[in-house]
Amino acid sequence: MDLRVEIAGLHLDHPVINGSGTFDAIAARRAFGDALLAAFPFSMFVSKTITPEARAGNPPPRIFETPAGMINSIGLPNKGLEGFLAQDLPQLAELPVPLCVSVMATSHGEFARLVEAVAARDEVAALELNISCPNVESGLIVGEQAPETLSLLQTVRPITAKPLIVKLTPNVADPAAIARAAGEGGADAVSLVNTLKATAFAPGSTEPWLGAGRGGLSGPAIRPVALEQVRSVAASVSIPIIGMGGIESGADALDFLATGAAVVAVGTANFRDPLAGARVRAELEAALASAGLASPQDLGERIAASTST
Amino acid sequence: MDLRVEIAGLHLDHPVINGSGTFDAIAARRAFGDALLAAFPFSMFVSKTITPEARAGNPPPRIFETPAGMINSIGLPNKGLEGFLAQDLPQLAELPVPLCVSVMATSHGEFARLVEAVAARDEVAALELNISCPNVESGLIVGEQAPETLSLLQTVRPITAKPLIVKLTPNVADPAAIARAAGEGGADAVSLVNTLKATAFAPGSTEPWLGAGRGGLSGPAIRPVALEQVRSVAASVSIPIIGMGGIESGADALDFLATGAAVVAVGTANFRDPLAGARVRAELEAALASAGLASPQDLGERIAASTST
Amino acid sequence: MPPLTGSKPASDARTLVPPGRRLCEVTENRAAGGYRIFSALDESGPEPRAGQFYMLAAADGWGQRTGRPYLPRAFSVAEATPADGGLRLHFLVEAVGPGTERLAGLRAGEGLWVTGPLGRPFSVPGDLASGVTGAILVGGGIGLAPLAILRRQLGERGVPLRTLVGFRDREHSGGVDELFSCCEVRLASEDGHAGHRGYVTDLLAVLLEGDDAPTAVVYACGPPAMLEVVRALCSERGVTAELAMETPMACGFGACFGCAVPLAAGGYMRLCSDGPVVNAADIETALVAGSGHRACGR
Amino acid sequence: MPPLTGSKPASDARTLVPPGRRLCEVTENRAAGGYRIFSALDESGPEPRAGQFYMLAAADGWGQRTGRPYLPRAFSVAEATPADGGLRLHFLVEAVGPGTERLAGLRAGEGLWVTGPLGRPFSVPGDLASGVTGAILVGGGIGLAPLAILRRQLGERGVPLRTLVGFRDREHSGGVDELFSCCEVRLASEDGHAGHRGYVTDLLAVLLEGDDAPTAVVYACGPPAMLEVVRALCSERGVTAELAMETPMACGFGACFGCAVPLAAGGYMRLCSDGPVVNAADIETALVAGSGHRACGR
Ligand SMILES: Cc1cc2nc3c(=O)[nH]c(=O)nc-3n(C[C@H](O)[C@H](O)[C@H](O)COP(=O)(O)OP(=O)(O)OC[C@H]3O[C@@H](n4cnc5c(N)ncnc54)[C@H](O)[C@@H]3O)c2cc1C
Ligand SMILES: Cc1cc2nc3c(=O)[nH]c(=O)nc-3n(C[C@H](O)[C@H](O)[C@H](O)COP(=O)(O)OP(=O)(O)OC[C@H]3O[C@@H](n4cnc5c(N)ncnc54)[C@H](O)[C@@H]3O)c2cc1C
Ligand SMILES: Cc1cc2nc3c(=O)[nH]c(=O)nc-3n(C[C@H](O)[C@H](O)[C@H](O)COP(=O)(O)O)c2cc1C
Ligand SMILES: Cc1cc2nc3c(=O)[nH]c(=O)nc-3n(C[C@H](O)[C@H](O)[C@H](O)COP(=O)(O)O)c2cc1C
Ligand code: FES
Ligand code: FES
Repeated sequence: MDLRVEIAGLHLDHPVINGSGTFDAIAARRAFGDALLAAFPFSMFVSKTITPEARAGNPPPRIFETPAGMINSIGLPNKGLEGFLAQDLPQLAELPVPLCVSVMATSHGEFARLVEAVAARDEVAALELNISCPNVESGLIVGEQAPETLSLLQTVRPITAKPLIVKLTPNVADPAAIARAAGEGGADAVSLVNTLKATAFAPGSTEPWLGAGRGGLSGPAIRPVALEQVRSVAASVSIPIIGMGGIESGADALDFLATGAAVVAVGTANFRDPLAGARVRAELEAALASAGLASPQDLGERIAASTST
Repeated sequence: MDLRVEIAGLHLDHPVINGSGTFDAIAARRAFGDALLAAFPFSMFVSKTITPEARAGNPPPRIFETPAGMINSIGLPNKGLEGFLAQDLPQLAELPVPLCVSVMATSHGEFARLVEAVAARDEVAALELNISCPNVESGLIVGEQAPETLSLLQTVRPITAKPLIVKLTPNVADPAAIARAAGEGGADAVSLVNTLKATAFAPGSTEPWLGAGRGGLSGPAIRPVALEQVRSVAASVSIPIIGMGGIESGADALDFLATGAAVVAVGTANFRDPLAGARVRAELEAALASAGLASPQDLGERIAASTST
Repeated sequence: MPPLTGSKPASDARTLVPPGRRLCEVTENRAAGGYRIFSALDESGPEPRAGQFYMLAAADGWGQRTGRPYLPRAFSVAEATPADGGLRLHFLVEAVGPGTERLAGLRAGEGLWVTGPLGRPFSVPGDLASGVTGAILVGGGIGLAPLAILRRQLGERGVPLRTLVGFRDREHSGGVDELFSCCEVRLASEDGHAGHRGYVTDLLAVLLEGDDAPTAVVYACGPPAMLEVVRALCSERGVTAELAMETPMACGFGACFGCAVPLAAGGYMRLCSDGPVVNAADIETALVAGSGHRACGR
Repeated sequence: MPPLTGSKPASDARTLVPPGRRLCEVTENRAAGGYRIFSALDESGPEPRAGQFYMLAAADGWGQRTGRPYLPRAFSVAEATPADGGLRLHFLVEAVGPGTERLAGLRAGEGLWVTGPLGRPFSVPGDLASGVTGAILVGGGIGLAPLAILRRQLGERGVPLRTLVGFRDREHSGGVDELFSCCEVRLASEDGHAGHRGYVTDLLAVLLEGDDAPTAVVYACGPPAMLEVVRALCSERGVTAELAMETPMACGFGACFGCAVPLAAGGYMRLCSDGPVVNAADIETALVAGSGHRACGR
């Protein structure tokens, strides 16, 4: 079966990529060696979000298992722009797939600096803007406000012709409104969902468990919410969608494609199996075949046909 | 142990009630007889939401099981105000606990009509306003907009001195802002969370499963999200909170009380066991004792002490 | 909701059920053709009436497929036999998903959460229509479950009855002997390996041509497509029929309104409390969306 | 992240591991004092080094407590023995929650998902500090697991070693004999039922008073409170120590950044890939929030 997809000008071998921050290809290669490259599970690699300056991340504990999911409050540990470009980028460039770098900042100026420096590198095929962050100037969370999202895009869009993907937060009443603003600002695609705001208490105590007090929920528990947000965004924008949230199997991936995503990302499931993405891809191929479809495009056409009648 | 709690002027025997729409006491009594009344699991009974006119509800299928949860798209079937008052209220009045009636309408006038007619009945101890509904005049979802919530409260608050509880929707960026508006409008308490917007596909098909296309997610899967929303609302309002979302055990209930709820509600867990509420209450008693607390109030004081330092 | 038309039993005498689920011990689990029969000892529940069901959940391993099953599963009781210390309840199961898989894998000695018996049972023929003396039982595949206990309960009342049973193929036809021992059964099978080659509803159509058709009521249980043919046949010929239906259920005791079945008069009934046995005249169709997940018998 | 100080082994020669989890068959599960030892046949993984761990999940029944366990669980390998068709891996388990309960209940023939061996192993004494010739192994309760294989691997290299083991009480002290057969072990128990009445760290303190202390390195594994005492003792006396630590882990291969342990130099390491064996001089404290869930040994 022909699983190739094109999204935002990127040509991918199949529709399964990783969620930012859920697969460190450098650490994984250190553990698994070059066998990992031969069996690389994703058709594009999305880096963990980087910020202008290095960050140590949040105090432990950082994770908590919940019914069919987990909460994380990792706190974006990263080497900062300079460290990333110097140390990580050369290693990520050795991966057998295109590279997308996820970036986050708290002001337009810093966002612009990141986009400019990262987009300038040939190793980088695309950028993802993680907008679940406050704008230090307005005090508002960028991804919760359509005007903030639009104005951020207006700042960074002119900087590069490379694909810009906007990663939406699910913690809003109307994700489609944010997606429309991203599209209006010139985003090439949106990806969703990021994690749902969540917290947990230490078992048998009345104290919060996480070192940072709260974090974000991911995994199968949130899949029905993610699927609904993808549906609502797909019904509202024409730019392509990268769908994620609790995808564990090819059947799950098919649901996201059927509801309007062009590409799917595997996140938390990678923690259960470093090659979860490869299994999802294989199962998706089988699921498409048994739904009588010859390619992901076929599915898109079937949906278009059924919604236009 | 003294489990009594006082909330919004209501004196309850213990802090465990039901979530609206998750326990039909009339149908349950038909199945289980008066033994149900003797073992009644809740310290207050919250009715399923009623609307001005009768509603048949959504086409089937209406439910879908998800990882550690379920989606429902019931569609508020109910007999309407007149039918409720004539047929259901006399039967609900026979329950051994105070009665709270949940109401929903799509205009201020209709909301006022419901509140007036329901509050006038002696059998009714309190009202819950389900605001996950559109305002047909503004077209906005009341519970997603602080100004809409405030203006609704300003309409209905003068009508009755009985406790008004506002049931918040979790599908917002900032539930605390809505809770503040409810408090400002004179609400006596807020309850949260209602269900998270969600959808699902029919297994092995590319069609949505639910007759209505989408619905709301409940159950343990959403507990970490509910707990975070309760925390954020508790940090922001002084009116009491009824916390719910995936509560299955006394330990879960304790988490909600520890994060700032005065009362907890059991919803989806009732479907697994008609007496789940009674078990939660018994386990909560044990959990409080093993945390060295003599009553739910003690917990409240411990929290107040730890946050004021 | 509009009142149910048709012939609701005069006295809706339900058996009162202990509120709350109770833990029962699994006593047996054996193969029966393409299905399995498992049994549990119920120490405190009342005797079920034919057509009633229980909500079941394994005490361990519920949730094992990444959090599914989460809700309990509805099961018609296939037989209830007095036993030392209570009643032995027998259930017929076909593994079609995580819940039925787990139940089909129960081992003797394991715990089973049980709520029930729930819902409206089959009516006694005399309560359904006057002048009716006999009964025709029509079962498809795993739909046999409630007919086994119905057959016995009607037999004990001396109601003359004929039993028609349909199966997909040889592999799925086992278990009949056990459940319908000492009872005349006419078979249909889609593969023709036994009895009539075709559907069980073909046999029913022939019976309903007979002169004594007006003196019988039809009791049917099976997949939606089969029930729909039964409904249409009986409606055409003015024969009273009760159908034991299925839909996805969350609670089983009227709490969730999840089990809606469209009524002929408009609106919906809750199948768990207004059914699962419904008068064929009350419903719009037996082909309820979401209920047709098992392609057995027809 | 600042570079790790202390004595990282000169060549960080890791064993390459097959990417992806693999299904292994459980071959045995038996009681060992207060714990259980279960084994599985690994057909394709490399031989683990002492201190390394595997991420484990039962093939069935994972998720059975309303969706937990969901993530795999980290387990130190206690021993790895050549077997027909591969390596037999042995794990020591204490049931403290849904994941360990399920693993403690594995039956021979069941499937076990395995990823590993993962992480940084214990170093060879000579790589850690020059002039060092011997080793002191300090284990508390279930912290014995990695010391068993370490003892064998160091023994094979002819490293002279002394082993100190602590237990809570009689009930928890079993299993030592098996894991440390033909090896001299000094015991401490909090209830005094065997060996020194008190903590195993008391025994270490005495040993570190001895003249030969500077020629030994300390390898320790056990609960955080015990490790912290070991860290402080060794730091005071300038003795090199490696600690096998624990924190909650989601992935075990560096993907999630969930397993942060504070570094003495500021910032955090990922315990799964920079550990789980850490040089005591590198960390700020062994009392890492979230890691102290098991009150064994000390
Ligand atoms: C009154 C009554 C009596 C019954 N009696 C019997 C009996 O005697 N024997 C017997 O074997 N069965 C009986 N059933 C059917 C049985 O309850 C279902 O087969 C069972 O609930 C399926 O659960 P599962 O987990 O195995 O499969 P699921 O996967 O939950 O469901 C199987 C089917 O339901 C749909 N479905 C799939 N996924 C979901 C989901 N996530 N949420 C909701 N629906 C989904 C699909 O159509 C699928 O094919 C009865 C049902 C009712 C209502
Ligand atoms: C490198 C390494 C090696 C290990 N080796 C062994 C070994 O050889 N033998 C062994 O028995 N154990 C070992 N462990 C510990 C083992 O991995 C944990 O005990 C196990 O993960 C606990 O899982 P659980 O489901 O049983 O309990 P959980 O309930 O998941 O956890 C138990 C403890 O973790 C915390 N906790 C409780 N709930 C949660 C939650 N929802 N999410 C996160 N944390 C929670 C609490 O402190 C609780 O007491 C090792 C751990 C590591 C990191
Ligand atoms: C441990 C962890 C770390 C994450 N880090 C990031 C990140 O750095 N940037 C980002 O945009 N999303 C991050 N995410 C969100 C995921 O990319 C993904 O959007 C989310 O987890 C939902 O998908 P899933 O349920 O498949 O995990 C992280 C998620 C997890 C669980
Ligand atoms: C089947 C079902 C029906 C519900 N009906 C209502 C309703 O009529 N009114 C309302 O305010 N909430 C309704 N809810 C929401 C619950 O009261 C509760 O807020 C939510 O389910 C979260 O709690 P839980 O996870 O414990 O179920 C319903 C929930 C379910 C599952
Ligand atoms: S299954 Fe819940 S009302 Fe019928
Ligand atoms: S456990 Fe995931 S990075 Fe260490």
